[in-house]
Amino acid sequence: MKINKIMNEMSDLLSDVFDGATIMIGGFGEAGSPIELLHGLIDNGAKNLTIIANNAGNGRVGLGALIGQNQVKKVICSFARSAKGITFPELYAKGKIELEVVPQGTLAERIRAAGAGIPGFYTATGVGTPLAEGKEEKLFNGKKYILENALHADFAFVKADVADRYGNLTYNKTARNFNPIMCMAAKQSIVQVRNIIDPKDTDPEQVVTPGIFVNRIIKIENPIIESKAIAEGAVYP
Amino acid sequence: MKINKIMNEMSDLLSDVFDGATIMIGGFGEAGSPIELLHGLIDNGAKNLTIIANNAGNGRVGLGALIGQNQVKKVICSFARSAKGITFPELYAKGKIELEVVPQGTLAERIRAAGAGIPGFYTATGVGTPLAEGKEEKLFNGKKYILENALHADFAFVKADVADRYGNLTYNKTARNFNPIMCMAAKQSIVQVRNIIDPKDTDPEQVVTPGIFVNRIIKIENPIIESKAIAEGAVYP
Amino acid sequence: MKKIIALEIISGWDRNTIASKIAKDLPHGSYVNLGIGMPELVSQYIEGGREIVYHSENGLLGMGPPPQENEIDLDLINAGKKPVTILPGGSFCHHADSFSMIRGGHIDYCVLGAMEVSIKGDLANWSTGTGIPAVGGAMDLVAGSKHVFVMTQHLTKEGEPKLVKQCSLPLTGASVVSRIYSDYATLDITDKGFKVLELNENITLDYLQMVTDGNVYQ
Amino acid sequence: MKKIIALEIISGWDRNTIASKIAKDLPHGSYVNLGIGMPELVSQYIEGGREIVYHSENGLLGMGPPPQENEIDLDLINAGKKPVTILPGGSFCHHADSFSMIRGGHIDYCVLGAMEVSIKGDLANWSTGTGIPAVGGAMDLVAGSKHVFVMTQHLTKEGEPKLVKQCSLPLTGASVVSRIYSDYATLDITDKGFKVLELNENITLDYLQMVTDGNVYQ
Repeated sequence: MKINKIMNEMSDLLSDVFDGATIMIGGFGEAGSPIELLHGLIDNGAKNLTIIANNAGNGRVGLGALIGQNQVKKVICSFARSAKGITFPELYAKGKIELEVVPQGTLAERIRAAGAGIPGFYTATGVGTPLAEGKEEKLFNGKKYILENALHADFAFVKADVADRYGNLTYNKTARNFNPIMCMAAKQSIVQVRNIIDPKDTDPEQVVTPGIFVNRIIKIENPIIESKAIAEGAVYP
Repeated sequence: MKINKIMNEMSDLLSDVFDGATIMIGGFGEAGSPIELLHGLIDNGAKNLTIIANNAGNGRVGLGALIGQNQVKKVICSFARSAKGITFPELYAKGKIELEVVPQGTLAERIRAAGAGIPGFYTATGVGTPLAEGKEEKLFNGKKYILENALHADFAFVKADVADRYGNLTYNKTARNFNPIMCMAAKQSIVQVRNIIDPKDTDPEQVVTPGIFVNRIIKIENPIIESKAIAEGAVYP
Repeated sequence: MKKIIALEIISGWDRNTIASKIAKDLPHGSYVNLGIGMPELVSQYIEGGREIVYHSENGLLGMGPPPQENEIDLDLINAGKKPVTILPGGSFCHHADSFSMIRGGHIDYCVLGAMEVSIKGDLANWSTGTGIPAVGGAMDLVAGSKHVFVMTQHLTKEGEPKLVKQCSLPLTGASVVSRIYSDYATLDITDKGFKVLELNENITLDYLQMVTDGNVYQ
Repeated sequence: MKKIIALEIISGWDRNTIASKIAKDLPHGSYVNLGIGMPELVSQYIEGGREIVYHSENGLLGMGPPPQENEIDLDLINAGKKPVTILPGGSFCHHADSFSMIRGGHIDYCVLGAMEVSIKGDLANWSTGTGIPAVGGAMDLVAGSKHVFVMTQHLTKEGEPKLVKQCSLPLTGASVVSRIYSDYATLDITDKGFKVLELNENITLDYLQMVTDGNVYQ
C-alpha cells in the first residue's frame, strides 16, 4: 500500500464539497486559476459558498461561471473589478452577493497565517484607511499596527504544473501566486495538474508545495485557457 | 554598471560590523553554519555582540570560537546545550554570557516576521510554560495564545550553496534551515557560498532566497567542516 | 475644501517627461515596484548604465519588458495581468513571500498614481467611493515600501487640485508619500508643506500655489 | 506530591516492544515527527504495508533511515543532528516553513519522551530546572501536532512515578498529551484520569495505580 493522492474522477474528487463551504481558489487573474475544478464544482452544485480568491472571475468560465450559477454567497478578495468580469458585477449591483475587500498582501498573509497556525498578526497595511475600521490597534515602537486574523477554508482549489503521488507540487512561473499558501490553509487541498511524475523524479530541493499540504490530485493535461475561452465566447455549463 | 554583490575580501565584507551589533547566524548544528564568516568576525574583533542562532556553538571553531573570544554578550537561541559545546557552557556557568531561550518554531517565526514586516503575532507555542511568562495573552475562538514579537538583526551571516551576482541563493539539503529567513530579517545579509554562477544559469523557479534579501557574497569553495575540524582539535584563531 | 480653481488648464510636462524625471531619481541597484498604468513608463528611461530590479507583486522579481507577440506566456504576467518577461537573475515566488518583500521594507521605491495626495503625505488612489471596491496591493505597497513616489497630473480633468490639505476620498495610506512628480512640478512632502524641487518652465510658483490646496514653497 | 513508591522496579515491556505498539497505532499515510532518542525506534516497526511520512523539524519531510557509512552527508541531518537519508517524494524547506507544518496542525502524530505527564495531559520534558535551559522544538511540537504521543518508562530511575497529578518540572505544554505508551501500560488521557488501553502482563491494575500518581482505570 503506497500513499497515492491521485484520483481519476472529478466527481470523486469533489464529492464532499458541501453547501455553505468556504473555498479558496488559487490563481491571480487567469494564471494558476483551476478552471476545471471550478467547472467540477458547478457540476457538483454546492451552494451558499464563501469564496476566498484574489479576483472575482472573468466572463462565464471558471470562477465567473460559478458565480453566475448563483452558487456563491460571498467573495473575499482584493480586487473584484475586471474588464472582463460579468457575473460578479451583475450580482453585486443587485445586492445578491457579498464582498469583503482585503488588501492583497494582507489576504496572502492571512492565508499563510492559517496554514502556519498563527491565529492573528499585526500589520501596517491599511492603518488609517476605511479597511482598518473595527480592527484592534496596537503600537509597536511607537508605530500603529492593526490586528488581522487567520483566514481558514474547508477546501482549497489549486492549479499546479507537476505533481507526484505524495502531492509534491511545482508551479509554472507566475501561476504560482496564491496556490502554495492556499494548500497550507485549507482542511482539504484539491489540485489539478498538467503532469504527474514518479516520486523518484521529484527533486527534493525544488518542491514548492510539500505533499503534506495536499490531499487530492487530478490530472488535467490541457486545461482551458481562460482568456482564449472568453474571447471565443465560451460559457459553462 | 551591473548589480554585483560579490566581494573578494573578507575584511571588506565585514568592515562595518560594529560593537554591540545584533547578528543572526544561520545553520542548524553544523549544516549551513557560516564558519568562515564567523572567523572573519573574530578577525574583525567587534565586541558586545548579540547573537541570534539555533545553537550556541561547538568546540573552538565558528560560533564556538567567537564566543570563546568573549565577543558575545548575549545569545538568543532554542538549544544552547551540545555534546561538543565548550565555550558557551564555560561562560554561562561564570555568568559572563546572557541567554534567551526561544522555542525553535517561535524563533523561526519571529525571524520570518521581521523579514515580512510583521511586528508581532500570536502563537500557541509556549502557552502555560515558563517561556510564556510576561507575555501578552489573547483568546482566539476560546483558545489562549501568546504574543511574540519580530526579531530583527543588523546583520545576518549565512551559508548557502550557490549564488549569482544578484544574490539569488540556493542551499544544499538540510543546510537550508534558518538561512533563508535570516536573509529576510537582517538589515545586511552577508553570505558565503561554495559556488558562484552566471545569472543566465539561475533557474528562476528554483531560487530559494531571491537576491533582494542579500547584500554581500563571498566565495568559500571548500569551507571548514565543523565536526571534522573539532575531531582534529582545531582552534580559531 | 477642494474647489474648481483652474478653468483653463496649462499644459505641463508630458507623461514621458515625468517618467524620465522619476527614472533619474532611482539609484543603481534599487528594487522598484512600478504601479500599473503611467508608472510603467518609468522603466524606459533608466540611463547611465544603472541596473534596476523590478518587482511585480504577483510573485515576480526581475521583471523584464513586454514580450514579442510570439513569446507571450499567459503564466508569465505582471500585477496588471499583462504578459511580461523575466530577466536573467529573476525569480518567482508565492504571494506571501512576494508581499514579504513589500511589507518587510525590502522594496526601495514604489511609484504609484494618485487621486489625491495630502500635505501630510496621505494618499488616496484606490476608491472613488462608488462602484465595486477593489484595493489590490496598493495599501501594502504604500505601507511597506521604503519610498513612495506619486506620479500624477497636478489637476483632475475637472481642473481640481489633486494635492490637497486633506484627502476627501478613502485613504490608501496615511503619511506614506515621500515625493510627488506631477506635470507641473516635483515636490517633496515636508513638515512645512509641499516643497518644490523642480518647477515646470510654463508654471510660476504663484500659479502652482493657486492650483494646489496646501502650502507650496521652494 | 511525588514520592518514591517502588523500591523494586518490576520490568515491563522493553523499548522495542513499546515502539512496536506505537507503530501499530500510526495510520497509513500519516505525517509523523519522532522525537530524538527512544521514539526514533518507532519507524522500524511499521508493518502491514503502511506508508508513513517522517518529518524532521530542521526542514526535512520524507526522512529515511540512517545512511551507510560511505553515504554520510553532513548537510543531510535530522533534528538530533545525526546523518539521515531522504526518501523518494521527500522535500527540503526552510525553518519557518518546516515549523508551519508543525504549528499549523499538519503533523498528524508526534512521539516524544517525557520527564512527567500530568493527568490533564500536561507534559514536562525539556528542563530539570538546572543546567543550561534548552527547549529546541519540543514546545512547538506539542502545541501544534494533532496527536501527541508520549513514549516513556513508567517510573524514573529512582522509582518515582512519571505519571502525576501535577507536574513539578517546568512544562513543555499544558493539556497537550493524548496518549502515553509506557513499559507498564498504554494509557489515554481522559477527563476521568489515565484510562488503561493495554496492561503489561506482569503488572496488575492495582500495582499500576500504586506506581501512578493520579487515578488509573480500565
